[in-house]
This record gives sequence, structure tokens and C-alpha cells, in this order.
Amino acid sequence: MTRGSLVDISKLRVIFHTYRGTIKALNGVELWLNEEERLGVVGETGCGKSVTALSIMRLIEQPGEIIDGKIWFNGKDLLQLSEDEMDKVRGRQISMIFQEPIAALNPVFKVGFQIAETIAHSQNISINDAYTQVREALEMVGLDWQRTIDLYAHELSGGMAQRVMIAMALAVRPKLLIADEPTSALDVTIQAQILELLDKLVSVGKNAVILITHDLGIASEFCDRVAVMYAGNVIEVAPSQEIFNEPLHPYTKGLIDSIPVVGRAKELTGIAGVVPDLVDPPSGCRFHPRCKHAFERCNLELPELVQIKANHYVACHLYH
Amino acid sequence: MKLGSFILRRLFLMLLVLFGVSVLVFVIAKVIPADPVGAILGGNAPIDLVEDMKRRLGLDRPLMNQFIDYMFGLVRGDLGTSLKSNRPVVQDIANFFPATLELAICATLFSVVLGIFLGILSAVYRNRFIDHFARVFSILGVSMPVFWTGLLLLLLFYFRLGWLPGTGRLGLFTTPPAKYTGLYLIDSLISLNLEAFKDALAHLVLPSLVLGYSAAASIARITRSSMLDVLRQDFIRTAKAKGIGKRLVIYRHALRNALIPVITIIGLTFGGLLEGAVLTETIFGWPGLGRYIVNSLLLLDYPAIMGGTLFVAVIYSLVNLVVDIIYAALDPRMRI
Amino acid sequence: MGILIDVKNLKKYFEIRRSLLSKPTYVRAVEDVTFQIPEGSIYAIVGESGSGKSTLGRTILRLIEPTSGTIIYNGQEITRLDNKRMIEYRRQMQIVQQDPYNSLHPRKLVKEIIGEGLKIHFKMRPDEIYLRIKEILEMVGLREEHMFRYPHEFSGGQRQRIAIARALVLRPKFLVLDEPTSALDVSVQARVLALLKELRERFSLTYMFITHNLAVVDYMATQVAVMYLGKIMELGSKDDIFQRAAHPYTLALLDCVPSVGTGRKIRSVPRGEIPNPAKPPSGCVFHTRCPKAQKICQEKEPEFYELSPGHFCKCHFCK
Amino acid sequence: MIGTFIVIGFILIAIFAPILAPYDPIKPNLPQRLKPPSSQHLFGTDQFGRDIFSRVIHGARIEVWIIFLVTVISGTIGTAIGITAGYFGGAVDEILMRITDIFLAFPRLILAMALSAMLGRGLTNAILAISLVEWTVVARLARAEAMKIKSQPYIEAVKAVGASNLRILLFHVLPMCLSPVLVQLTLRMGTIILTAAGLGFLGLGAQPPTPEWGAIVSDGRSYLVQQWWISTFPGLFIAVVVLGFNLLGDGIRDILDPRLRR
Repeated sequence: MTRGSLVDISKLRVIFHTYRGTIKALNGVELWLNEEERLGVVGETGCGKSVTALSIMRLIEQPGEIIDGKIWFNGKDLLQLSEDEMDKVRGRQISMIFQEPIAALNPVFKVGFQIAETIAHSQNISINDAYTQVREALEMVGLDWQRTIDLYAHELSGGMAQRVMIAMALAVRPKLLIADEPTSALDVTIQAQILELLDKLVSVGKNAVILITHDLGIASEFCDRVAVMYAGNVIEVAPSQEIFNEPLHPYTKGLIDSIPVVGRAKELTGIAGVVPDLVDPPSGCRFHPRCKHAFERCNLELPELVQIKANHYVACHLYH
Repeated sequence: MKLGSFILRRLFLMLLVLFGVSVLVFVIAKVIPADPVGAILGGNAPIDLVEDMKRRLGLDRPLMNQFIDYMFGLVRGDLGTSLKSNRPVVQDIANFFPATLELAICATLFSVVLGIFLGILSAVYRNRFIDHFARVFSILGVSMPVFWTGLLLLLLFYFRLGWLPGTGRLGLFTTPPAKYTGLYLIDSLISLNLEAFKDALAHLVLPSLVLGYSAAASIARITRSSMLDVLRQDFIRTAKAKGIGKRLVIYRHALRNALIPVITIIGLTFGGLLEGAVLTETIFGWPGLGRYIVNSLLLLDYPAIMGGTLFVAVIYSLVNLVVDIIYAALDPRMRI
Repeated sequence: MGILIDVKNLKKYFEIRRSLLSKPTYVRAVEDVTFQIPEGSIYAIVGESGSGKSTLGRTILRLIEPTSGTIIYNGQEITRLDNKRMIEYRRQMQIVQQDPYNSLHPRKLVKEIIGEGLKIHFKMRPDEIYLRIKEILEMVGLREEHMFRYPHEFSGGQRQRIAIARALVLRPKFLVLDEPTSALDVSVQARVLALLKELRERFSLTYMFITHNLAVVDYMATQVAVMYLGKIMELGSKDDIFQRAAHPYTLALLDCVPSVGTGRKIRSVPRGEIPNPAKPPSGCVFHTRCPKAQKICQEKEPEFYELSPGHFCKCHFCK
Repeated sequence: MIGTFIVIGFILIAIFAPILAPYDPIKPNLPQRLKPPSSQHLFGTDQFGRDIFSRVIHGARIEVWIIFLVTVISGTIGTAIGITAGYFGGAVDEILMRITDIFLAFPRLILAMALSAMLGRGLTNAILAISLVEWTVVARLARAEAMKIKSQPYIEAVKAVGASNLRILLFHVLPMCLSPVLVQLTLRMGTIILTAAGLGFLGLGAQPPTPEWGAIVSDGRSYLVQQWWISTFPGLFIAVVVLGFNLLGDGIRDILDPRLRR
């Protein structure tokens, strides 16, 4: 595998069974990253970015199902591992933080216990022994450990809860951290604090990061590369400066033309049409009904993600 | 809210409600019946008998005075005298209640243990054989009328097979144990009367089974749905992402959260047990409070009706109070 | 330009009672707010959660009753009008809410949702109502046949268009837009914002635009007020705020906005968390997080200094 | 599915009872007393020689009548009290909810027993008694719904457009409360039958010779050992019909709870 030394996802397909029919949530996702690299995954609601993250953790549950694809992580295909083997990957080699940090913490256990439990599992020691490391973990994320250790989730603010989640996730020194919209539920000043903290800790810990966000600004600032998803596909991947300054895919262009930027007066065009219903997605390129440049082939054939320039990939027939 | 002030508040509310309860009992017994004396004596009773009866019941006095007397009586712990037994109602209740309590405790133990166990298995092995079994078991349990299952079991195990005793708390030839608590199981152990213990236990099996089954069924249903609800929460996903394994996710992270709502249901179930006891006691000739209330209702024994229903409401409110306090103590979110 | 909305010393406190027996505490959601909205402007209220911006908007419309202060609409004080007399002003002052998924009655047809106000305010024949609804739907970019559908058949952006139609069908003068696009994806947000700009021109509307997104403010607003813990910290024209911001909190907010495509920037993020609005800090409410805080900031609440005409700032050191 | 079949079957039996029942359910026929089940008397006969099958079939009518009336009465009272308390809140809510608490302080059956006995035993009063117990369930639900709906943005939007409190309550809040209330009432129908049958069994509900199922079970008690059929068949009918309602209720709940969809 040449694309990414740490993670290489290919042809990942996930479906969800519902009363309305089968939702084709992921339609052959391609994604890869190297050790210590930060990859931003951006896209609008329902594009499949969170499903991709949960697939890596093998946390897709009924009624969802991974039906095809490979997720190479550190030389193993995660989709081939047994549940027990997978539990040695989760919380040891890959950690995850979520969008709603207060809901992500167990309401009946104290914060200290939940961190200790994570550490205990990753190091195969007892929870009591792990408590000695809880202080360090809390101080690492800038919390007053004596005060925080005995609190319950509902006694924390959103920002504090996300710090606790980060402490839990990074205390196990994972190779990869998956952050699923870690700041979307937070206020801008708190969001900036959390991102700054993550930036610092991840640099020190040399963790690779997959940051999932709908905010292109955050992805652009935090990540080395950005992957743009639309309706279950990765449609463009490029270094983060490049994707904003020289986007290739019509969807990426439309998205960037939709973002208001402070101090840069411009008209916002937006993208006409609506996101397709994934129970019955359009044939060929799933963006073609909304695309100004669509031609016949777009309706017939799903474009593959191909390299156009160094490190810049796009899935669009215009560039083939 | 501190737990202490929470308890105080609940106690205060309970007193308020209990005052309302006594008013309601008064209304039911004294205001609703159009012609209580006629109902007791029949329509053709001679006039002086009617007058006499009215005087005995205090019905010749204005309603307001009757109410005041009744409330003062309550405060002094005087519930009046039963028309049928001619004993103070308080004494009757003291005689009959231990039997009901013993039955309810046995049924509660049985139903809580079985119900929670089945409910958890059912949720964890959702859509597997054990889940289907548990769901059939519990939907039958909440559907079958208690008095009917009771009769059928009585027919089978007592009349046909003769394995278990049929009615009452003890066999005809067993001497009751010396009275300490009124609960035969405990009293017989204290007085080392093993004969009575075995007999009392045997008599308890069928009624507690009948009474406990429907309660177990509803607890199992609630536990299952509560557990399924918790298993969908975000923090369960976090626990799974930690890689601690399915067992710990379920038994450490999900179970404690799932059992919190189940606790409140146990309180409600206890109310169900009290009303189930009315039917069970009637079938099994159990000399308990439920049968006492039914009999006084059939005979329109006013003081007994008022005392009995009031007592049951007080017990039920107390149980719910205790349950609420346990709930608050278990759920850290209640202790803000 | 005249003043359309004139708010003086407006306060809104919410009472929180932990139990029947304990003493109530008050959340000061809006604390002594004074400002004017000129006719024809887009007046942005910016702030983080708990700043009281949304409460302010609702209080001005009297969807929530103010605790004290006055609200003058078009020269008429409406603070204490009774329900009957308030109805006429309800027609002129409308709102578009944040969450398009909950702001439309799920069991009513679009036609009923938009027509409700027409039935209350105008004696109109059904065919007139129909025409009015059709007309307004077309203006917000929907079609006549959408009238006979239920809200769940629409996407978020389309629902927000329905909500805009519901507000505009009454031909109001003043519109409170309460985070109208924060629940929408950016590509949809762009189109809704463009529509709102266009409609303002067309109907010469005045907007009060409530948001936490400074980039959207920069795109939309003519005037800006920055709120923190129930108080206005700084207000002025758009350029006053974006070019000449004086308050440390405004500066911090501007600094926290992620940049797009220009790489990482060094920022001065305010430390700590937003305090509990039930227990606001003494003196200047921002002092607990302010990089410039001095002793005086804990003790004395700063005045509202006028830095230049129309540019006000509530900070001891802003001069 | 099974639940729906049972409930529909139950209602059909009730409607066509006079056609389906081979004998008069009330008139005694002493020569035929206490006959075991046979081709002539499918479920046997009771101590007055009445055909149990016919009595059970006619009993379905009574149970349907009970369900219908209790649902209507308790639904109306409960909804009215519940949404008033929930929508207006404050002191109104406090008072109405304390009243509800008073009714909830009794185990249901015991309160129903007391009410039924004091009103005078009989079918109509039993129905009234059960309704007076059941309304609290509806009231609590309607209150919770009204409170939830009241704080929804679409209600605020209606207020912003200029609607009065009464208009909001009747045209916007009430319709939204109605469907959860109706669902809840459906879920309670099994319980209503059980309560009514319990009253009948204790002799505090429908009185003989009314062929109410619980009362028939009670009739058979003294003959249980030799003539088991008198009590068994009506009891079986209660169990099956309640099961039907419970299955139906579970089905409705699954459909309404989107999280359980798969």
C-alpha cells in the first residue's frame, strides 16, 4: 500500500436498513493518511463523514452494516479482525472524541473513574492502579484535577467535558485520534481554546488525526490535508491551502463560494438544488443533478478518485 | 438540590397529598352514597331502626361536623369502629395487615429478581431465543387476569395434584407461632417453630407466585426497554470506543443507568401488588387487608372502608416516597 | 433615516426556583440594554450562548414579557400594551426562528401555516388568501403546489423559506432573524442569506439579525452590537466593529474566527469559560476572561463610552 | 399483527353476538345445569343451565361497551385537565396536579373498588368508577405533552403572528396532544378490561346475571373442582383479548418510536 502508511481505506461501502428502504450511506470511500499526519474530512450534513469515522472504529451498529471495502490500519485490515482483536485496537491504538461531550460521558460515574478505566484497559492494569495517572491526564488538558476528578458529567460545561474526553482519548497515547465534530457544539471562544489545546497535545504526542468537521475554516487551519465528501464519496483530497485556493471539483468550488469570510467581501453563491436522498441516489456521479458542468458521462459512470497533481486527487469526469 | 432538602420537600408534598386523600376518602364514603343506611338495611327497614343506624353512624349530623370529627379522629389515630366486627378499625388493620405484608414482600422479592434478570437478558440478547422467550413470558404475564391464573393454579396444584396447600396462611392443625411481627415466616423462626415455618412457607408459594408473576412481567418489560434505551446513548458509544469489551460495556456502563428508571417502576409495581393482593387474597382465602377491604365494601361497613382504603393509600405513598429517595440517591443528576 | 426600534434600559430576568421552599435566584438574561435600530438597517446582535441575544430579540417582540425598561416601535411605546392592542403591532413585527425543523407546525399544511396570520389580521376571502400565499411563496423561491404539502416533505433550507414566507406575508416592517441559518449547511445558508438581502431591498424591511457567526455578520450587517452575559459590550457601525473594534471581548471574538485558506494564525484566545449567567462576575462582567483586566475591572462596571459618533464601548481602557 | 387480528375478532364478536350465540345468555334452563363442554354446549353450562359459550359471546359486548365509555370519559376529563395544567403552568398547574396526585395515591383497583361500591354496584357505576381512576393517566400524559409542545418554536411562531392563548390552545396545542393521548388510551384498553373484570370478579362491578367475563369467572368459583369450565373459558377470553390489546399496543409503540426501527 503506497497511499498512506498508517491508514488506507478503500472502496468502503456502508448501508443502513430502514423502513423507507436501504440508505446507501457510503458508496466506495477512499481515504488514507500517514503517521503523525492530520487529515480533515469536511462535508455537509449526511455526506457520510461520521459514518466513515465510526466504520474505522467498527462501531457501525444495527441497522447499519459495512458491506464492502478494506480499512488497513498499521498493516492489518480492521474489517477482518475478530471483536476481541478489535477491542485491542480501540482505546489503545485508535481513540475517538465526539460532538456532544457531555452526552458522551457516562452520567453515573465520576470523571476520574472514566479516565482511569480507559487507562487501565490500555495498559492492562487495574483501575485502582490507573488512578495515579488520572491527575497527569487532567492536568495535560488544563483542568484542575483535584476539583474535576470527583465531578459527574452534568456538572461540567461543554468545554470542560470536551477536555475530559480529550484527556481520556490521549492518555492512552493512540497512534490515531479520530475527532468527530469536536467543537461544533461549543461557543467560538471555547472552540478556539479546544482546538489550540488539541493542536498542542497532538504535536507533542505525535498522534495522527482525522478531524471531521463541517467547518472548512477549522479543517484548513488544523489539518495538513483535507478530504471533501459528498453524498457518500470522497470527491476531492488536497493539501489544505491548496484545496481552498485551487479547488478542482465543482462541488468543492461551490462550497468555498458559499462560505462568508470576515474581511473578504464577496457575494455568496451557494449551490442550487438539494442534497440527494440516499435511499434512491442519482446514478453515476452523485453530484451531477446539481452540477453546472454535468455532461452525459456524469449520469452514467461514477468517477474515480484520481491524482491530478502532487497530492491532489479529484473524482470528477471533467479532469479525466 | 441536596438530598436532605429533596426528602423534606417530598415529605411536605406527601403530607399535602395525604390530607387530600383523607378528604377524598371522606367524599367517597359519606358524600357519594345517596342513601347509605338504606343500602345497609335494605329499603323496607322500620323507621326507628333507620334512625338508630343513622345515629350510630353519625349521619344525623351536618356533613361539616362529621368531617371535623373524622379529621380529629384521624389525627388521634382513631379510625372508628367496624360495624361488622365491632372492633376498632385500627385493631382490625393491625390484625390483617401482616398477612398482606408477608405476601407482598415474598411476591416483590420474586418479581424483582426474576423481572430484572429476564429484562436484562432480553435486551442484551435482543431478537435471540431468550429475548423471544422473555417477551412471551412477560406479555402473557401482563395479560392474564390474576384471579384466573390463581384459580387455575389452585385447581391444578391443590385440587388435582395436591402438591401444595390451598387456602389460608397455615394448615388447620398447625399452631400459629407466637406473635412478634405478625409475619409467620419470621415469627416461626424466632420461636423456633420449624413445623409452622414449613407450613407457612408452603402456603405462601402459590399466592406469591400468582401475585409475583404479573409484577415480574411488567418489571421485565420496563427493564428491557430501559436497557435498550440506554444502549443507544452516546456514552455507550464512548465506552465501546474505549475497547473495554462488550461485557463491561453492558454490565458496568449500561446496567446502572438502566436500573434507575426500573427503581421507580418497582414502587408502582408495589401498588400493583397491593391491588393484586385484593384478588389473590380472595382466591386463596388469605386473611389479609385486601380481603378485609373487599368484605367491608360488600357489606358497606363504612368505618372499615374508610380506614382500610386510607391505610392502603398511606402505605402506597410511603413506598413511593422511599422509592423516590432511592432514585435520587442513585442518580447523580438528581443531586444538583 | 428614522429610528424604528428604540430600546431603553431593557431588562429581562428569569426566576429560577430550585424548590418550593427555597429562595428564588435570577438569571439576568438581558441586563439594562439600550440601543436604537435605524429604519432600513440590518442590525446584528452578536454573542455566544448565554449572552442573552435571543432573549433580547424575543423581548422586543414581547414574545417574552420584559422585566423593566421600554420598547418604542416607530414612536409608539409598546412595552405595556394589552394583548388586544398589541395584535396590530404583532403584524408589523415578525420573527424567523433558528431551527427550521421545529418552527413549523408538523401537522399543518404550508398553506395553513402561512395563512394563519392572514386569518387573524385581515378579513380576507379564501381566494384572496390563496393568492397572497401563492405570491409570497414565489417570492421566497418556492412554488404554488408546495402549499399543499406538510413541513416534513421539505429540506431545511426550504423550511426556512416557508418560515420567511410566514413572516413576510403579513407585510411587516421589522423582522427579527434569530440565527436563521445556523441550523443549515453552508451551501444552503449562502442562498438563504442572499434571499434575505434581496427581500429587504424589495420590501424596505428593517432586520434585527441575531447570530454567533461573525463572518455572517460581516456579510449581512450595517450595524453591530456585541453582547456578553446580558450586556452590550460594544456597538457601532459594521466598520466600527470590524475595523476599529475597541473592546477586548470583540477583539477576542474576531480573533477566534477560523481563517479559510490562509494557514494557521496566532490568536489570543480568552481564557476560562463563560460564567454562569445566574452568578455574573462583579464589575465588568468580562474581567474574569479579559487579557487586559486590572483591579478596577473587578470593582467598577465601566460606562458606555462613545468613542466616535455611534460607536460605543463598555470598557475602562477603550479610550 | 396477531394483536390486530385478536382485537378485530373481539370487536366482530361483540357486534354479531346475537347471531353468533346459540342460546339466550341470561334465561335459566335448569334441566341443562352444569353440563360439561359438548357439541351442544361448546363451553358447557353453568349452575342455572345457561350456555357458557353464549354468555361469553355476549360478554364481549359488555367489555367493548366498558372500554368505549371509559376511554371516552377518562380521555375527555384527562385531556382537558392535562392540557390546561400543562399550557398555563404556574398555580393552575400546581393545583390540578396535586388533585391528580391525590387520585394517584391509591392503588388503582382499590380506588375503583371503593368508588364502584359506594356509587352502588352495577355495570354503569363500575364504568364511572374506572373512568374516575383512569383519567389521571391521561391527564399526566396530556400535561407533559402540552408542556413540551408549548415550548416548541412553532407555537412561539403562532404567537408572534398574533394568535390568542385560546386559539393557540385549541387549534395548535390540542391537536398535537391528541395523537399521543389516543395511543395511550389504546395502550390502556387491556388494563381497563382487567380492572373491569377484577371488579366483576369481586362482586363490586357488573352484577349477575349480566354476562360480564369477570363476573362469570366468579360464578364458577364454587364449582371449580368439578365444573372447571365455568371459570376457565371466560378467563381465557379475558386473557386472549387483553393479550391482543397488549400486542397491538407494543406494535403501535414500535412504529411510533423511530429509534427502534430497523
